[in-house]
This record gives sequence, structure tokens and C-alpha cells, in this order.
Amino acid sequence: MVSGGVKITIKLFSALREALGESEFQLDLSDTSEASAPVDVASIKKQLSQRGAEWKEALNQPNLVHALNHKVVFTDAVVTEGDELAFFPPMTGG
Amino acid sequence: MVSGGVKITIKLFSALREALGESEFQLDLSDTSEASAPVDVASIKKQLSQRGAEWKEALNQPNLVHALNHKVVFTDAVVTEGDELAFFPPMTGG
Amino acid sequence: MSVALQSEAIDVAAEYAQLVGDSPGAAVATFTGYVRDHSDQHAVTKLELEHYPEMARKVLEDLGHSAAERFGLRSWRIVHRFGQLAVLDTIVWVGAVADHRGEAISACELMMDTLKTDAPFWKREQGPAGEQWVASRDSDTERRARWQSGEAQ
Amino acid sequence: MSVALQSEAIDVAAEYAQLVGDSPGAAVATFTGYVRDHSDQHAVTKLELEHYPEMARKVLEDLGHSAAERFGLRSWRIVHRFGQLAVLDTIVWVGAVADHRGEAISACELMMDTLKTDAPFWKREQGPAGEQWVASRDSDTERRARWQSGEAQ
Repeated sequence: MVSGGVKITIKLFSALREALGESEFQLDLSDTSEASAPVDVASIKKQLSQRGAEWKEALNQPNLVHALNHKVVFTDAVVTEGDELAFFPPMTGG
Repeated sequence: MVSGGVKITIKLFSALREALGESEFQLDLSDTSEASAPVDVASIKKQLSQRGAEWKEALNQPNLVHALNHKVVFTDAVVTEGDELAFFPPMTGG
Repeated sequence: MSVALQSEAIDVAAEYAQLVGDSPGAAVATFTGYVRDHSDQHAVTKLELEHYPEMARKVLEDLGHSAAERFGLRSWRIVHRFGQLAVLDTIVWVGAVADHRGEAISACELMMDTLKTDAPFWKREQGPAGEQWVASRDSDTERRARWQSGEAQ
Repeated sequence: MSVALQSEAIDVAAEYAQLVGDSPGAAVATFTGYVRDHSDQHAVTKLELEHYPEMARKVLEDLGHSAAERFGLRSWRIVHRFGQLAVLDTIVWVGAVADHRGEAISACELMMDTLKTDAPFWKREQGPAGEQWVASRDSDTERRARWQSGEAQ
């Protein structure tokens, strides 16, 4: 894949954004995912956790919420090209 | 009791007022009540029922509400001089 | 912490502003009732609301105070109209200010449910089919009973 | 039947007038949330509300539609602020129009309870003791769960 492979958008909010110093970036799934296996949220968390101790800690806190294309999902949700995956702490609006 | 005896005020509302053609009048308890027995709501209903068939019917309908001095009471509530006793159908405000 | 009985239309915006201005809190719930254009069986074009003024005031004040105590309200207000009303006119407005949303919302619901069965107002509907007194509703009596059984909170 | 996300203060009177003007019904319930001057442990002087705009709009629209279906609403409106807020500023306003009071009041309560746990907003409190993210409340999660168990109506 010459043009950079399978890209998704990662977004981080609230304490997670603050702890990791990033709010939005592109992630290329083809770099680390195995050739034919479908990529799910769990495998993306694993991939991002390799960026360092603070990433590992932030992405493995028990209350972490994951939203795929603006909908809260479990870690087995399958992620495909062009998706937007967000990580954040429990919501406190209202 | 030269000055007219033991008087209370009777008020009628809604369908009761309409059926009986009166909204407010004075009632002299000394006319009909027995000398020493306390007068209660039931005995006043009995006294007023003697005014005619329409009074008897109106005051004995099963849903009749009685309010003594602006508070809903049962028929055993004791009535004394100067009290205000109201009869009306179930309320339908709001 | 007050009751108004009035023949004029209810100015919802003014009532709200005054309720919140008097004692700001974190949570404000309101309810407004309007004249329906139909009853259970009939089309309705006008409504006459008869009331027992002294008792209505006492009942509404008692029920405001009791809601305030039960839900720890910072403030409350009940406005009820009487007299001649047209379709879609305001009939009743209640507002409750509390520290938390559950208290404010439940207080409004309690005030409305109790008001319906306990406050001495009687509706007389006028429509193409003539005039009649509105019958009380079993569903209102049931909603009222929930608050005594502890089913509502 | 609409959602607004805005940084400006909520004009409660204008929102009410528009909600009722669009589709008058017999029963209108509203709830307004304001910034508290204290959190569980701290004095609060300012609040910053971070949000995830696209998702917030989708979640609030979904929850308005689902409340409308569940309670047969004639209309509804949800307004939520984001950005910098001061103490006693409006944060959120919900309104529901229905044929009967129970439906309007329950719809407001459902919208608020669901919004608290499902809409992507995060509060950051500022006060004399410094800044911190507000922790989510177990009581909110419990209130939310009542609607799924059928305990709330």
C-alpha cells in the first residue's frame, strides 16, 4: 500500500487528552496489524500502548470509554478505514 | 339564644351549587340539633337533606367532598359556631 | 415560596425569571398546563374554571410547603388561573428550585399530582356539544396515591 | 425536535417560547441546569466544559428522538453549552411538550438522566483549590439504569 495504508482518526478528550498531550491524529493500521485479521478496538489500544508508559496507563484505566464513529462501543468492535475512534473518561455533562 | 343561635356558613360549588341554586348561606344549628350532642358533618347533611328531594340527592352522592374551614374532612368532623362548611364534587383543576 | 390565583394569563417567562432570581439553585424544573382542545369525548372551545378561593390558596400553600420539605427545595411557586379560559390558554404553572435535578423534577410532579386531586377547582367545558362539568379522572387519583405509598420518589 | 450546542448563555424564555410556539400541547415540562458554586469537596468559581461536538450532537439527537417515541411527545428541545462558564450560568436546558403531564415530566427526566451519562461533555472545575476534572457520579449511573430496568416510567 504505497499511499500509507489503512488510516483511521484517533481522538482523545478530557483528562486523556491532557495526559497524552494530543487531541487528534491519524493512525495507520497497516503498520502493526496482522495481514488478514480484522482490527478491533482492543488491538488499537494495544498498538497505542506501545507508545510509552503514559499511553499504556491512560488507555488501560478501568473506566475508559471508546466511541467508534460517535457511538460508544465495546473493545471487540471492528475498525475499518476512515473510521473515527475516540477515547475518553466517563462523561460529566449536564 | 335570642340572637339566632349557633350559626355556621355553608358553601356549595360546581355541579352542586348549580343543582341547588345556592352558593352560600347561613345555617342555624340550634334549630334542629339536639340540645347537648355535638353537631357533626353527617348531621348537617341530614338536616339539609330535609330541604327537598334535590338536596337529598345532591348531598348523598357517593363522591361528595366536604371541607370544614378549608380542609377536607370525613362526615364525623365536629362543627362549631362560626365554622365554614363546604360541599362539592371531586376537584378537577390543574 | 408562594402561590398566585389569577384570572389573567400566566406570564411563564416572568414567573421563571422571578423564581430563579429570588433564590438561584443548580436545578430548576417547571411545568405548564394549557387548555386542551378536546376532552375525553368532546371538542372543547372554552373552559370555565370555578374555584373556592380561600381553600384553594390554603391547599396550594400547604402543598408547596410540603413539597419543599420533602425535596429540600430552595424555592417554589404555584400559579393557578380561574374564570373564563380559551383553548391553549395557560391554566397552571409550577416551578421548583433545588440543588439537584431529581429533587426539582420530582417536586414539580408531586405538586401537579396533588394539585389535580386536592385543590378546589372545577372545570366546565364548553364546545359544539354544549356545556358540561369535567369528571374527575381515576388516573389522577392513582397518580396522587403513588406519593403516599412511596412508589413515587 | 432539535438540539443546540452553544457557547453563549441559554435564553430560557426564548427557548420556551419557541418550543411551545412550534407545536402547542397541553403539557409542557422544562428543566434548567446551572453551574453550582461548589462540587463535592471544593468551592467552584468557574467551569470549563469540554465536548466532542459531532458525537454530542448525535447522542443528544438520538436521545431526544427516543424520549419522543417513548412518551409520545409533540415536541422537544435540548440545549447544552460548552466552553467557559461562571457560577450560576446556565449549562443545560431541556423541554418537552406532550398531551399529558406525566409524559412531559418523565421525558424531561429521561433526557436529563441519559444526557448526564451518555453525552460527551466533561467538566473541569476551577476554584481557590486549583483545577480538576469532575469525576462521574455513581448516583448518575444509577438514575440512568432505572430507565432500562423499567423502574422509572
